[in-house]
Amino acid sequence: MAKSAVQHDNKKLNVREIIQQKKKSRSVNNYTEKLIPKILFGIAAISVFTTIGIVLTLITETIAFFKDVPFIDFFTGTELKPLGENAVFGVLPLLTGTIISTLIAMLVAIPVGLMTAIFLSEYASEKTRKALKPLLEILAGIPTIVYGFFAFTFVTPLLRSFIPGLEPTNILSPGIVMGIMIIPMVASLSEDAMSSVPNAMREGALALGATKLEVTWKVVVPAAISGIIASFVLGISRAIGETMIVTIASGSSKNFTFDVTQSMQTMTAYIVEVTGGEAAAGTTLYYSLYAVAMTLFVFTLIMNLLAQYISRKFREEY
Amino acid sequence: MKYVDSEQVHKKMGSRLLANNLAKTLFFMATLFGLVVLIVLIYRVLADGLGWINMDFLMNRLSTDPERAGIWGAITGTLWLMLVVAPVTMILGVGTAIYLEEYAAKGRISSFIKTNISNLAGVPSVVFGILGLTVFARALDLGSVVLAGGLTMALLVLPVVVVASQEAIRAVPQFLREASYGMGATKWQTIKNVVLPAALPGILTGVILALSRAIGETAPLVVIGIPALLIPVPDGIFDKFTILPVQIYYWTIDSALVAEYANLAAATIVILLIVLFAMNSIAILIRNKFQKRF
Amino acid sequence: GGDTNEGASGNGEKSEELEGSVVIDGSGTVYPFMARMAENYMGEQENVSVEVSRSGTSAGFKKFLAEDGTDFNDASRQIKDEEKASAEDLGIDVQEMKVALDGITIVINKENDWATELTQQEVVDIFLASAGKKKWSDVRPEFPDEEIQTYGPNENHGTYEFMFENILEEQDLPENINLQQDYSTLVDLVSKDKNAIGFFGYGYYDSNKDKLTAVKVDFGSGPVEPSLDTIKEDGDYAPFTRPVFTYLNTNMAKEKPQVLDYAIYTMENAQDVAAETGFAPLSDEDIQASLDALNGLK
Amino acid sequence: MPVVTEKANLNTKTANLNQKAKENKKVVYHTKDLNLWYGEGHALKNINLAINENEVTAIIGPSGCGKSTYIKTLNRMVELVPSVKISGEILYRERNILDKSFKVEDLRTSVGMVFQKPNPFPKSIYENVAYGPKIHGIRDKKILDEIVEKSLRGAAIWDEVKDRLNQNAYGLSGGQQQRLCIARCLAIEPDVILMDEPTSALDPISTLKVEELVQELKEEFSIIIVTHNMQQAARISDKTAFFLNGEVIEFAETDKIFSTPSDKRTEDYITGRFG
Amino acid sequence: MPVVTEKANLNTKTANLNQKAKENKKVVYHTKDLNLWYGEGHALKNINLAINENEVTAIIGPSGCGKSTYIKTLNRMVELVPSVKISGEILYRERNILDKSFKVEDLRTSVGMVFQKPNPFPKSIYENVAYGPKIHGIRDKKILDEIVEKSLRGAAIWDEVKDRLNQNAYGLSGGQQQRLCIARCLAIEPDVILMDEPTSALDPISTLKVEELVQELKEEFSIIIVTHNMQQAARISDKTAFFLNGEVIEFAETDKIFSTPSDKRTEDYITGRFG
Ligand SMILES: Nc1ncnc2c1ncn2[C@@H]1O[C@H](COP(=O)(O)OP(=O)(O)OP(=O)(O)O)[C@@H](O)[C@H]1O
Ligand SMILES: Nc1ncnc2c1ncn2[C@@H]1O[C@H](COP(=O)(O)OP(=O)(O)OP(=O)(O)O)[C@@H](O)[C@H]1O
Ligand SMILES: [Mg+2]
Ligand SMILES: [Mg+2]
Ligand SMILES: O=P([O-])([O-])[O-]
Repeated sequence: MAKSAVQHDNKKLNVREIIQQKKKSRSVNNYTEKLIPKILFGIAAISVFTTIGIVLTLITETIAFFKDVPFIDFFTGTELKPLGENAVFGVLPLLTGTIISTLIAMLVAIPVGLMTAIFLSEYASEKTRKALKPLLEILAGIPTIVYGFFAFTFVTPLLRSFIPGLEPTNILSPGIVMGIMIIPMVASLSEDAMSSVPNAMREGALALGATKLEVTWKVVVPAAISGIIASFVLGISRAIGETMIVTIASGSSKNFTFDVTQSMQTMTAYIVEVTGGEAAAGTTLYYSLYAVAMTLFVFTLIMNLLAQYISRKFREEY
Repeated sequence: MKYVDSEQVHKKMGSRLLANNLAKTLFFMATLFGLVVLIVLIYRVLADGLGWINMDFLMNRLSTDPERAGIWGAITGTLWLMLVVAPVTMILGVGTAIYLEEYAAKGRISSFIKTNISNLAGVPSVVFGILGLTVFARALDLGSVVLAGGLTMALLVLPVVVVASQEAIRAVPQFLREASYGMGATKWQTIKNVVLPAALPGILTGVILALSRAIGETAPLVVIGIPALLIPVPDGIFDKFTILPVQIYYWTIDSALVAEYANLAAATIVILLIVLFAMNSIAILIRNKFQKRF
Repeated sequence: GGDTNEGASGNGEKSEELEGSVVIDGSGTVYPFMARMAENYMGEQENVSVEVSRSGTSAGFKKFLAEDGTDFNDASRQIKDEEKASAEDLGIDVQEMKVALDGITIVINKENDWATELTQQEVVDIFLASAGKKKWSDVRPEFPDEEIQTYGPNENHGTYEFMFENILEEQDLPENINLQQDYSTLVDLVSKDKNAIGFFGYGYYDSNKDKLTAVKVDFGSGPVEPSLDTIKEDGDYAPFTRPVFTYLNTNMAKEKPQVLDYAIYTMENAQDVAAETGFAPLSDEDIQASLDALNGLK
Repeated sequence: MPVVTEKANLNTKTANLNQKAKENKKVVYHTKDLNLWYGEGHALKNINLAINENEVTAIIGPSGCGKSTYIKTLNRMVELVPSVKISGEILYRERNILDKSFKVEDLRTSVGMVFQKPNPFPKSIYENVAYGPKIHGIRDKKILDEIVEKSLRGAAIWDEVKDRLNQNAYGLSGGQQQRLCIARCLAIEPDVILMDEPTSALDPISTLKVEELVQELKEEFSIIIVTHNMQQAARISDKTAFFLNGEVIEFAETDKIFSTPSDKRTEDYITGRFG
Repeated sequence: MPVVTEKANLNTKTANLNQKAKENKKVVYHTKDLNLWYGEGHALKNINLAINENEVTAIIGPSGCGKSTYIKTLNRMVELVPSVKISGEILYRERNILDKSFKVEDLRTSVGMVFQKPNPFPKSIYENVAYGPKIHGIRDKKILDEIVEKSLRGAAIWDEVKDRLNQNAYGLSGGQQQRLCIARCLAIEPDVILMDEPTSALDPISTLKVEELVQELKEEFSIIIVTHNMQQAARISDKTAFFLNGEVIEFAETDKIFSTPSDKRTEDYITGRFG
């Protein structure tokens, strides 16, 4: 009786048997099954190797650099003259350039980005939000070289027409344009943070007779503050690493100054300048690339870790 | 005793509501600010560049003479670059995502890899350029050819693909996996035949977004080294090349010498933006088309 | 001038189809000349890829004098002894090819209507730290009481060295001189800064006459305007005149026929292209001397 | 007496009951022919209710009958839903709050609200209570201190939190959080307090405390409370309104509703035959 | 006969029943002292069951009693939950499937499974059915065609889909999808079919079709079916096991369970007194 299935199969085709046969000839299959995870692990490891690779490359060459130029001189030197016979390597001009351009960018991106986020999250109707957000995303997707072109051919001449002392290349214009570029990032991350504040909290405040502004400013923003700050920190990290806008629009003078109407060089622009010109291996100039890149890497790494830490540590507990 | 004097509250309410309305206007203007810049930027680029776009501009090789200069070399270079970036990020990105989502025990190693990937996403692109210069162009002695640029760019956009693929794989419902296992399928068979096909739209969206990021990047390739004048059109991955953003870069800085170069740069920007817009539209189409599958 | 070389290619080997690459780096001054040359050449030799970069004479020599270095290095000054020595160490045979004549041109902003004529000494003083000419009025009392902003190419460039060594006689440049990598940036900066004064090769002035004014320099016998006529070897602008070169790695020329072919092509067409790109052409004898040397490499 | 003249306006079947209810007390809320739609959905239908001062009015009815909608209409919180359309009149202290010229912020300052789920702000206990007075312009630290203490005492939670006023409100238990929300509401000294199922998220002991509190508060405030717990309505309210499908089926003294309801549906609901 | 020697091993209260059940038929699954934990949660407690060939065995019990867990243990799908720990033995055709050396893929090839919610792959109908044979190495298009037709006929859905085999399975109705899943399962000609509430997501007519199908399939296969629908168990099964809190309370002929249950709890459950 129990044989009925088998009998029936014998008439036409017996899949069970075919499968059994195939199984025997398929030790290959087992092999793949064991091999695949290893291959995939290897692939995943590449991402790790990349980071390690970056760090190791930077570190070894940076060490070579510090054999030529004392550590202290590099980080306290206000003079940077990388070319010629009497080269001097002080990174402070680049640091101030980077920090000032970042500051200008954040002075634009933080208020405008935050206000945009508030408008989208608290004031705009669903329809308006749906229409505006993709437009902001376009702004975020424009290549930085285009912003560089815009800064150089439009914003700088515009600014010069009402800031008389503004030099043809200056840190102000690329700083502002960088800020514009970062607005969408700050806006969308902050908006995410504010949207995740539960409505119950808004209702609680509204029921006390608070105006929308008071609800936003005293309840929603404080509740979303960690997400908002994380968006600022990521924006800062982005500004520090931004290259083409400053390369094109800020010139390459290595002045140690705090005057935003002047040309300054950032760490990123220095790297582009030096690799674009001479970078013959083995020279101090060549190693200086790595020292600067390392400094840049450490800066942005700290910012990224900080952002991760803030959003993890201060995750809202409502 | 009454602390809250409703008369007072009522009186002040007017100014509080005014403040609210002012703030609302201000917030709205801030939102418009970004959009106004977008419009100005696009208008400027179109005004400067549109008149320069024609068949010759697209199909001509580079020239120092603005009247004859074209971007065929940069277009071809961009395509070759993508031909390297696409498969490399696909394999690395999707492979990593599969490993993390399907194989890795949720322990130290996987969280270490994850942290790494999110940090990789924050490394400035110019630093990737240095890596590419040191490792691919110099140590592997490839020179500043398509392959070296492509590998550099692939690593740069890797996190985008990994994260998108992870999300896509995670979104594949468990019941599909169970159905496959229930048939006696092995893990890899299940992944290959069920999980990946179902996650494909999400993965593709991620890949397209990564490519559109790669298409717009300038700094790493400038660092690797692209000659200011390169007329030949690349024929393969071992040729020197230039790409649209780098061409824009050179024309922008050289516009001080030859004013028309600014127009060429703007025209190239128009082409680049069209390409990016098309890619993003495709990504959105894919996302919408396959969104509600399960 | 694509057709002119038909006559010049008397050697008869031109018709041969070549392929491969020619890699050129070096002088930014020579770049416009070399870029045009390369473009013309590729009009004839479709399959040869000529790439031209412009990292500056000195920077270029570092890339030229290296293993697997560049084929040519353009130079706005003559090769230095150290560079020759390093070539010898590496076993690189270098062939000097003088390609044209250039004049260091002192440029000022279009709005600058006072310093259009300066004596050679005044020019030197402006660019000399020890002279302490910080304001225009320090140069001449009737000039405006405003700070001079000096500009020039950076140390990667032959032009910097020519200025520093030949014109300033190796004395210090002022602290605040604004040194740039790209000539385009220099042109832009000077064209936008009323108090600017800068220097670079004549070609960059020539193609930007609408944006810049060239200072007429008085070398003792009245102000001389730099022009293709005056920057000849024995012309009136001679003190600021200099030859420009390209240096050929002859090992490469022997290995790669397209490199030698390109070298010969360059010399054959140097006079035409020079005129088009803002250089004074060489004499026929100079050209022939180089051609003879190149033909000897075959 | 104005009450007498007003009677003439009432033309629903609840008119008689409203009339009785007003014999001793002033009317604080008077809803007239109120209709409300969420888009196409007709959520409130011809509501006519007169609610008295210094009483606890309970609103009961099965889920989805419109209880929350009604109570949220009383402080116009319902307008946060974009698709809402309203017709009719709601007189609060004889002024129509649905009038365009009526400022919702003023209304909400006089009419406090306590929600189903405790929703303290993620701030300190002190800041939670001081929030209302502060936004209404009270800056003086001493006055604020006094208000905070008085409100917390009023909400019967002072003793439990007086030593940790600066700690985050999220450290409190659910029941404490709910009483904190009541304190927050008391701090702006409202005239009416609306409560939407204030005890549904609480354990029995916390519920008891809140119920006792409601009893005390009615000495000073008028309270309208939504509850799905009929025992609760019976225990604490003076009047009860029974809602069904967006209509008021019956509105009367609580004793009467629970002993001799005049509508069959009310009886069915109270005896648990549906809902 | 091996059956006789095996009897001696059985030492639970279900022993007698198992014994009777085996008088005519071979045992296909023999669970011995099975215990299963999800982390700390003891989900299956000392399960002893012997399940016969060519019968329909129903598993009933209130929600959370461990029905799904048990059935998923039979093809070791339960191991997809990382925290699972198992002790005891499950003999399938006299081999212990919990043994390390036993390949789950082999087991699952012989033991098909149909899930609560229809879960076709987002592929064509044809590809859904051909999936199993393909992964087991059958590439020949003609054989595949035959298998697909045979399986779809076996699942009583051939006539409904034969004209649109290349259309996506998501275009089918829920009931059709579930029969497609059964066809997919039949395509690899399993020995046993496990079904976890296969009709709970279906309308009554589709349910009826699936129930009829189960009756037909038992001629060829052994079927274990989890159901929370007692009428269903009564209608289609030969034996029924009643689970409660991870234990087997009673296991017997379906007729007996539903007419004269020997355990009070079984009776209470069947008469609807709890669950
Ligand atoms: N935001 C909304 N949009 C559309 N319809 C809504 C909305 N809120 C409530 N409704 C509908 O209005 C009707 C009344 O809802 P309401 O929340 O007032 O009921 P309720 O009596 O409070 O019920 P419960 O006891 O469940 O809280 C319901 O049919 C509900 O579906
Ligand atoms: N993945 C899991 N992790 C932890 N515990 C689980 C898991 N799955 C099930 N359980 C627990 O194991 C017990 C048995 O669950 P199981 O799903 O087997 O019940 P069931 O009888 O199928 O119930 P239902 O009729 O609701 O499907 C339950 O207490 C359940 O909470
Ligand atoms: Mg409600
Ligand atoms: Mg179950
Ligand atoms: O660029 P240079 O000609 O000055 O070397």
